[in-house]
Amino acid sequence: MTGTSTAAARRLRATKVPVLTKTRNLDQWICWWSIPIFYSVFGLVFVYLTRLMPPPSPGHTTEQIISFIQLNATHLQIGIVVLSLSLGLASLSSGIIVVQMRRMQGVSPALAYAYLAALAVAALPGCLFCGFMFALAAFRPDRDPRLIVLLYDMGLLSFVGSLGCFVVQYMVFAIAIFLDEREIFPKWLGYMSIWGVVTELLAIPIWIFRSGPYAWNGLISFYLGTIIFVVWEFCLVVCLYKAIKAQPIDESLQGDDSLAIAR
Amino acid sequence: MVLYFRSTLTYVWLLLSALTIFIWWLGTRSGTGSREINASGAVVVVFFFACVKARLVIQKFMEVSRAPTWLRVTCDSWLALTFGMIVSFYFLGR
Amino acid sequence: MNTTDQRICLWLVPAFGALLLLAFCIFPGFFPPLSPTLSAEEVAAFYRNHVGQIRASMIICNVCGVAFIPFFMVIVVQMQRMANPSRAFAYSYLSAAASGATLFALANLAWLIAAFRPERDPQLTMMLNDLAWMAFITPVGFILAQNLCLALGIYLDARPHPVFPRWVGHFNLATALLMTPGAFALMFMTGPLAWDGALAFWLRIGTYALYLGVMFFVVRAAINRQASEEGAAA
Amino acid sequence: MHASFPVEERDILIPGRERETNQQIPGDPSIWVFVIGEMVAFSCYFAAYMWDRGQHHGLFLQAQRDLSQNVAALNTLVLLASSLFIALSVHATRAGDFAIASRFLTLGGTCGAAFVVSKAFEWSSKLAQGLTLGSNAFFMHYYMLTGVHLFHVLLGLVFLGILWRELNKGSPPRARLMEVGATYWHMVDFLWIIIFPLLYLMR
Repeated sequence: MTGTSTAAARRLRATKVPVLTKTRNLDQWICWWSIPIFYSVFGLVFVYLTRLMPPPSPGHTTEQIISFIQLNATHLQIGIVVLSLSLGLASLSSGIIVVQMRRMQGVSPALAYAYLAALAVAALPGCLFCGFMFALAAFRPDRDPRLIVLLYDMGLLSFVGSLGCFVVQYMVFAIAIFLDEREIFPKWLGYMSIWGVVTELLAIPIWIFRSGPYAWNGLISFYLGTIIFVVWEFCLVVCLYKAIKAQPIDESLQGDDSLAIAR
Repeated sequence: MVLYFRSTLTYVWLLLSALTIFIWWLGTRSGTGSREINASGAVVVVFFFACVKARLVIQKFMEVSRAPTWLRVTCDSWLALTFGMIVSFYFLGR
Repeated sequence: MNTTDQRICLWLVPAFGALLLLAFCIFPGFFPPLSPTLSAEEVAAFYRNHVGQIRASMIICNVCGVAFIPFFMVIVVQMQRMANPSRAFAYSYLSAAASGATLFALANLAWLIAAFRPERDPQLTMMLNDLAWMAFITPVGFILAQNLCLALGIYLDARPHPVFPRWVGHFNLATALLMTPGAFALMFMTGPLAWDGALAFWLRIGTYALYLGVMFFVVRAAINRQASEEGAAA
Repeated sequence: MHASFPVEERDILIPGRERETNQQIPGDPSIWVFVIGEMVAFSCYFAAYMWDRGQHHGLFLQAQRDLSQNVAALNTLVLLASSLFIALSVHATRAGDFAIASRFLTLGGTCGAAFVVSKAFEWSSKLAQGLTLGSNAFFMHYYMLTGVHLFHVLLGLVFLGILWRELNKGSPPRARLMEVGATYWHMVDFLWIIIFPLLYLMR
């Protein structure tokens, strides 16, 4: 690795670098800032605008579901417009994590790609699908009540109950952190990612129960899972900050592909 | 290999196993059968000893007894809070 | 270079494959596969009567269904080692694998949503059931693209010792061909091309299971070769 | 967050060196972030269980009779024995007896595997009786608590496998890694120590 990469770095340093990239890791910092921005928008959409977090109860009667949709129709629509516009920001956060995972030593890019692919899967059934189901319901709230209930179920169950993609995401992230010989991320972040896997397992019963701690709005399946997710995401953002700060300047100038060839 | 068993760990393990058998005996005989043992009293005793067992594992097997104070305090407070939580929920929910 | 991570991803295949096989066997609608000709009431009754098994099976699929992604990414990494003109095929393979997994996740959600409220209007349960089966059986295009990219990559691999032997390329093309009939389940209610038919269901599922099994050993051999090549170079 | 002790020195094992000094974090601080987090998470499951128990008092008492207390007590003893073996394995590693450490590790792992097998039998017998996750509130908690715990046991077995490779790789193992693995394994043990009376014994 070292021979090729220092040669590549020297070559890159010799060539004229455009003005913008002279700022160290500017691209990564842009991506990094997208994470807090995205999650603020995400919180605004789901907590305030659409009122889907905390989720309305799976035990609601048809009348309650219809009144939830009818009373919130405008809120839902505005919220989902904002979500449609901003969900792409989530891709930026996976981009920067992939860059950092590829810096790891002793790990092939397979895990980074798996992370990328798992989140590409997750964006649809795990987030946007929910928004679209509620958009459909809010578009014609006077639809047949049975259809409104169906859309309500499809929306919330896909949102809380898409587990596999996140299991893969957490799992490959944890494996990568444990195998990394360079300590790009601290090991405790790897352990915390195992909690991530556990929270996904704790959401299994939402497919069965309509009340209690393991329903989709329950103490454990929803609240504990969400708290752990928020803590994990916060730690991830902090660790990313430190990782980018600690990244040597030569290395940051290397292209993604030259890094892989050097491997 | 046998030499290694001549360690405090073995005694700790013996104590843990004895306590397990004791709470199993107490737990399975309380609230049922002819020789009635007071169920709520038994629950308190069972959980007290369960927490004692957990503390033994933490202190001796996990070697927290030689760890910094903050870690010892954290583990002990968790045990105390868990015990308190379980017992108070038990009496509140009856 | 260390190949531990690739080996871990490789061994996820038998681990999660066993769980998925279990889920496949638990599902009451696979032996024989549920017929598309059932009436709405019959479909609703199927979900009412077998709700426990359907949930158990589909929850396992939900958790494990996407778990082959790390394995496909190992294939991507191996494709990157090929002496191809560029890495276009490897990245295309990555993208196709992600999209294919998304559709499987969608099919799974439809099954589970149908089982969530078995008392739902039978017409709606039937629609969810149709959605699930169609999303499960018909979108073979992504698998075709994956196999095609891999096969082409193998044929164009100019290395003196290719990453994958050439027969793997033929094997991938043959698998792709055998899975093609699945797409026609969109238009047939009965016969071998319907979603419960011999071609669209059994041939497709059987081929894919065999494909994963063979590729497990093929990829393992490729990782071993990588380890020895790079060990010798170092 | 990071350790105050010199990592390099502790990573290299000095035979015969016990960890006699006080005020050291067993293993490394990372694993304790995990353990403490798990403690908090499991407290939440316990609280949810106790809350539902208060709501459906009679149901819980009735449903609990379908469980086998004796098997669960035996499980506890098995897990305690495995903990002892793992603790002894760490001691043997510190003393430089890697072969013996590996043997203790195998014994501990065997006990852990026995626990998994017996849980599999317990679950399948309950499922055969028609008692599933969806049966009632008690069995929901029963399957979730034992299931999440079982997941930790399985993960622990993977961890023990990694330790076994570390001990048998030829060069001296990293004592710190052994301590981390042991800490994880004991955590699985003491969580079960609480779960056992909670599910099986509380009348």
